[in-house]
Amino acid sequence: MHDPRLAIEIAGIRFNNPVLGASGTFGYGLDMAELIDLNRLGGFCTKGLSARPLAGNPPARIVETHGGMLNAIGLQNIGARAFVEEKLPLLRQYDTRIIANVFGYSDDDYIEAIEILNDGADIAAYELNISCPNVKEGGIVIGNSAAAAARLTEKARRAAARPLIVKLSPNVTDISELARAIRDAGADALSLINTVVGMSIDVNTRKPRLNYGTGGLSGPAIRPIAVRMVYEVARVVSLPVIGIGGIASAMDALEFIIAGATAVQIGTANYYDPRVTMKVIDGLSEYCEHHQVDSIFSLVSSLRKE
Amino acid sequence: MHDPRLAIEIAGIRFNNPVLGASGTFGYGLDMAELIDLNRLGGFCTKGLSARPLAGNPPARIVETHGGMLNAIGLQNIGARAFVEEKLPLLRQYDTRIIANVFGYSDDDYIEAIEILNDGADIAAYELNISCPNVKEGGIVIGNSAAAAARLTEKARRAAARPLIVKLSPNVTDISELARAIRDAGADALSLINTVVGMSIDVNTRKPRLNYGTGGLSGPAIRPIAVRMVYEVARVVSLPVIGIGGIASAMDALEFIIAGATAVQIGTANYYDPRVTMKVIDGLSEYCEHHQVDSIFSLVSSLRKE
Amino acid sequence: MIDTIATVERNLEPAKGYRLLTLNFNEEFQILPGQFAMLRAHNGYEPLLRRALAVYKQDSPGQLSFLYQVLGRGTEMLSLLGSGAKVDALLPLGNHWPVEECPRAIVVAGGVGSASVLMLCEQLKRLRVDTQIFFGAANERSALGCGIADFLALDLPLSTTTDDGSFGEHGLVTSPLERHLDEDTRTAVVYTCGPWAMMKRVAEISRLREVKCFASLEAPMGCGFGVCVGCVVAVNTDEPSGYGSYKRVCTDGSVFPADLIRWEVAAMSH
Amino acid sequence: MIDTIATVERNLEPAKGYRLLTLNFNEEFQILPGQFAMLRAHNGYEPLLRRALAVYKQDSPGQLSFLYQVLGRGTEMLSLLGSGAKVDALLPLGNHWPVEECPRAIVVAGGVGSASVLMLCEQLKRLRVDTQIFFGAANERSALGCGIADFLALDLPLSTTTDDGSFGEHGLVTSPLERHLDEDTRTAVVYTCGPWAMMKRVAEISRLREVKCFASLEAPMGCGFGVCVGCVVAVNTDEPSGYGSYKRVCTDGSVFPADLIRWEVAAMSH
Ligand SMILES: Cc1cc2nc3c(=O)[nH]c(=O)nc-3n(C[C@H](O)[C@H](O)[C@H](O)COP(=O)(O)OP(=O)(O)OC[C@H]3O[C@@H](n4cnc5c(N)ncnc54)[C@H](O)[C@@H]3O)c2cc1C
Ligand SMILES: Cc1cc2nc3c(=O)[nH]c(=O)nc-3n(C[C@H](O)[C@H](O)[C@H](O)COP(=O)(O)OP(=O)(O)OC[C@H]3O[C@@H](n4cnc5c(N)ncnc54)[C@H](O)[C@@H]3O)c2cc1C
Ligand SMILES: Cc1cc2nc3c(=O)[nH]c(=O)nc-3n(C[C@H](O)[C@H](O)[C@H](O)COP(=O)(O)O)c2cc1C
Ligand SMILES: Cc1cc2nc3c(=O)[nH]c(=O)nc-3n(C[C@H](O)[C@H](O)[C@H](O)COP(=O)(O)O)c2cc1C
Ligand code: FES
Ligand code: FES
Repeated sequence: MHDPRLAIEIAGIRFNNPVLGASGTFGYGLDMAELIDLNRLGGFCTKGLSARPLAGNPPARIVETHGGMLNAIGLQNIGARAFVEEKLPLLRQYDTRIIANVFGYSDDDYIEAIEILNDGADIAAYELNISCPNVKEGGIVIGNSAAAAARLTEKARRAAARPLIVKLSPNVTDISELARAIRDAGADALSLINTVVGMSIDVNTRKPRLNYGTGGLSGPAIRPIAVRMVYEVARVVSLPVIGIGGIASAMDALEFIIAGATAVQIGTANYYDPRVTMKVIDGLSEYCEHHQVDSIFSLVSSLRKE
Repeated sequence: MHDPRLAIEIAGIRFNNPVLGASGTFGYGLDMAELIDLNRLGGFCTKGLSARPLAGNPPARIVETHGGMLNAIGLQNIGARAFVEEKLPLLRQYDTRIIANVFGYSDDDYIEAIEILNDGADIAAYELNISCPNVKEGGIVIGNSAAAAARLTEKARRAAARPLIVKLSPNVTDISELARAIRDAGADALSLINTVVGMSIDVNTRKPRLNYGTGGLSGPAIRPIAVRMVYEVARVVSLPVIGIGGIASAMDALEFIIAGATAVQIGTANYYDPRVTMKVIDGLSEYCEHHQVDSIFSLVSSLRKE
Repeated sequence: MIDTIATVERNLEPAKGYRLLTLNFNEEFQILPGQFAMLRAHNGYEPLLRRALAVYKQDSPGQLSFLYQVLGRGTEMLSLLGSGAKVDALLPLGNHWPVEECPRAIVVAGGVGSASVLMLCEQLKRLRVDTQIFFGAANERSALGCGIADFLALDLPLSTTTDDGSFGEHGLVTSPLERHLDEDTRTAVVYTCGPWAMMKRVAEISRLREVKCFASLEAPMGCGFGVCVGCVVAVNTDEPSGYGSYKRVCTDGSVFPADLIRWEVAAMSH
Repeated sequence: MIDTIATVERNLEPAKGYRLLTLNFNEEFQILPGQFAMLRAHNGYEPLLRRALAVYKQDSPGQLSFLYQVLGRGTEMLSLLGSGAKVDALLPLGNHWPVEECPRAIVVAGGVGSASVLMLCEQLKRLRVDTQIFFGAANERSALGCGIADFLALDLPLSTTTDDGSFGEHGLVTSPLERHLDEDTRTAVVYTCGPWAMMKRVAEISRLREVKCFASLEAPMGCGFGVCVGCVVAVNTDEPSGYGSYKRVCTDGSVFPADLIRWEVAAMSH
């Protein structure tokens, strides 16, 4: 059932293929089970989980733009405890890697969430969301400062019973500087990019289209930015990198892999093409076939330059 | 012929309307004269002019992406001297504001270009391009560092015989910090944003689609990023702001104006809709009519929040 | 819920600015009144997101019709589809109108909200529930576009208003509703779908008279199947372990008891 | 050069993967052989940029036809246009094939490069210039798609090759060209349009035999009218006060003397 050429490993975790669902676009995984075969999926990241449930922002929370969308969900989630108790038991039946995306307003919040999640069985790794632009406290500041990000990474690394993936913000001058600091602080892998901060205004009401004001831009519009950042980071940091941003096809995924990503996450495309992850897996197999690639791993960081 | 409601002023320069052609997308103005009535245009920025002519980068220089395009032209230009001697005399017949966009690899290069341009008559202002991502030397570094940008601004302000607009890079963590430093250094106005650094890879050849490797992302894809940055800058800096990024209609332009821009520049849309500037001017008049706006200036920074 | 590719049978324009899109499916469906689909031109590039449209009619197990108003980029894109064109369709989505314990039904449709209640009216008729319909539109063209002919053909008590008086009674649809509820005080359930302001007013009118009311809400949708949490509406409950004090229109609704909704908050989104 | 909105008369598929698009204009044009237009679906969202297509035929002063291969997003979008659809068109663009001092003409068309030379052949015939055509395509289908029927109808000396031998001579179009130049050494001018590698080879064949050669180049275009400087090709001249050592295909070309082109550098773009 799995194409062996697509198997990859990140921080000691084996994935049947490099195609993961991105946090915030895959619910808690279960919601997708009716639409795709979760057993075929490399893995997925849960919606950002915090120590306590969060209600999120008032609507409007999303607005479409050209080639993408802005969101300001505000991390509405059921909380780490409810995830462990209510969702994990149901997820166990699927053969896929579950990555718990973790969020907090302060370092302590993050650690608390991680400690709760440590109790849950069958979580493969944590993904530290230090880069969510849609909450007023902590998040954005931590993600944009190398020092703050390193400090949190260090604490989280100590608290985490599982490999730690740190998710980078694209809203920075030098993403490789951030990546280096987070690597030095002990992260096991990096994922990037989170959404790019944007804004859209209804010119008739003269109000922001999102109740929160600004939001995070995702979708194909940001893909070139994401590919560039993955390339920059993979060049200077030897940690495994997971590429994210506007992926909607196998060709898109391959751009990231060639640029330096060992795996990819698909976000917004799940909304408008719910079976996109399956299509990308099939497309990667076809590419391997066509280009006589024995292992997708051999394509990672294979950009030719001359 | 001009709608008086659309007249605005920036740094003492009166524009018949707030619609300008963006640098690098309007040639030296003359190339557009066959397609639009330059006399109706608020103004335009020339292609980046350097002290000496530049050959630019080898092709491929442009590639289209979803909602936008990447370019790595490498500032091919005829040089400030040729502009003054060959283009300005021909431009004089048009009643529009000419802004000379200035570029250099070092502070000295910039100053030299400005000094040459000081000789030219009928240039309304300079726009300092400290943010071009497509040249290996200077540019990008200056634009991403508040200290370097302030230092160059100060020197350029001293050298410039005309108002100085500084064009900001979006590839930074905190654009308002940059804006403040540049204001303090004496800039008369700010324009933003320049292109966002991106990359696109041909997965069959495994080479970057642009010969240069990375390029600058422009077009509707980046509009939400640009609107957000204009809003952030206009909130903290009282200098006039010129909004740029993915504008393709009057509604798009109004987002920038409401967010805080006194004028706008239209770039990429000129390529696929060469008469877009004229359409935007007409659309702004219609909006004023419909919303009973006496002066477009009253809409600047008019975002409603509650 | 399945994700499939449908084929356009026809895409008629009953009145300018309104369309009736009929799709053929390879699958057979059992659609409950009030359910909707997420639609998008197959292989289209822009806009990205599918658009939510209520199932207006089920012509046969494999043929469904959608009535929609052409507003922005998404519905414009749908309006360009000709016979034979392919459409990405995710359906059936959402809960449905609860008719289980309905002694007497009052259906209030405003504008293209009518699209969500035609099947409800058909069902009520089938169930022989005493039903009164109030149908409001901006003007005659809009009434035609919103399917007034189909509602008339139901042969149920129907009262029509238009904002400009060009068809039926002059005024808002809430006026005859109020009169009706004041005159006929038998226990009833109000079902409403239409513009936010209208539904808010219908909810209030019902609340003041202690009449149970259900509303089918709209919200800009990212996914339509519960994963983006983008389509929420503020509700009166506070469930820390559930979806907080916001509920998803797509999967927790689109039909909600009107008294669950915090009509003042949610209004922000419109 | 004008920017206008044209109407699709028809959009035929002469062979799978190839289209012949005929547009009606409100304006009348005088198109010179080799000139092109930038086209895009009117009011389309994606892709953004117009696509460059050579004018294949001028059916009448207000009707032009374009022959194109469906490759990617842009040409795919054009292929979807039906009769009556609107197209944003900017034209005429570029210089043209120089035929002024041509004692004897050799036209070498490769693939859909044929689209750029049909009008040239018509012109040469009108001017009664001794003309030999070499027409190369991948296979029979491609030859049909690239308009072999129209070239045959010209009734000029024509030699056809296909890569797979399914039509005409088996092999590359440069083989009969080389043979011909070796056999007939009268002064001639070579005009070529086709894939980069082919034109490079044609240029070399001509250079070795001191035969003047002109090539119509392609490059991904941003604007088509000279302002983006995106479509450049590396040239042998160094003009510090002009457009450097790169020339714009759209306005300095698309037809260039082959010996001006740095074939090795520009190849990077393909
Ligand atoms: C469950 C559900 C069922 C629906 N059924 C129907 C139906 O049967 N017929 C019909 O005509 N419409 C229906 N709608 C509304 C329809 O989805 C919107 O009109 C459509 O998404 C607008 O898309 P657009 O691209 O044309 O407009 P946009 O360009 O996206 O927006 C145009 C205007 O419509 C507003 N808008 C956008 N999306 C929505 C939305 N989902 N709800 C409310 N306002 C929105 C925008 O704020 C803007 O003012 C339904 C919505 C939902 C949630
Ligand atoms: C002056 C000129 C005249 C032309 N005339 C014709 C014509 O008459 N008939 C015809 O079929 N084609 C012609 N072309 C080529 C045509 O413009 C491209 O095939 C078209 O732009 C491809 O667009 P797309 O969106 O379908 O493909 P894309 O998705 O943009 O690209 C598909 C493939 O084509 C390559 N490509 C894209 N644009 C160009 C380009 N402009 N030139 C070369 N390769 C490109 C890409 O690198 C990619 O490999 C002409 C090009 C120029 C510059
Ligand atoms: C509606 C929405 C909600 C998101 N929520 C989260 C989240 O909770 N945690 C997180 O790390 N990223 C979140 N993201 C970011 C995505 O995981 C992803 O990094 C981003 O959307 C870019 O990928 P895409 O372009 O494929 O969507 C969210 C994105 C969207 C669109
Ligand atoms: C091909 C191209 C060339 C450009 N050249 C310049 C330049 O020389 N100087 C400059 O300041 N900006 C240059 N820009 C940036 C534009 O002026 C503008 O800031 C940017 O494209 C965003 O606006 P848009 O989305 O409307 O294109 C260039 C942009 C493009 C697409
Ligand atoms: S539309 Fe995504 S959760 Fe409702
Ligand atoms: S395509 Fe823009 S300069 Fe040639």
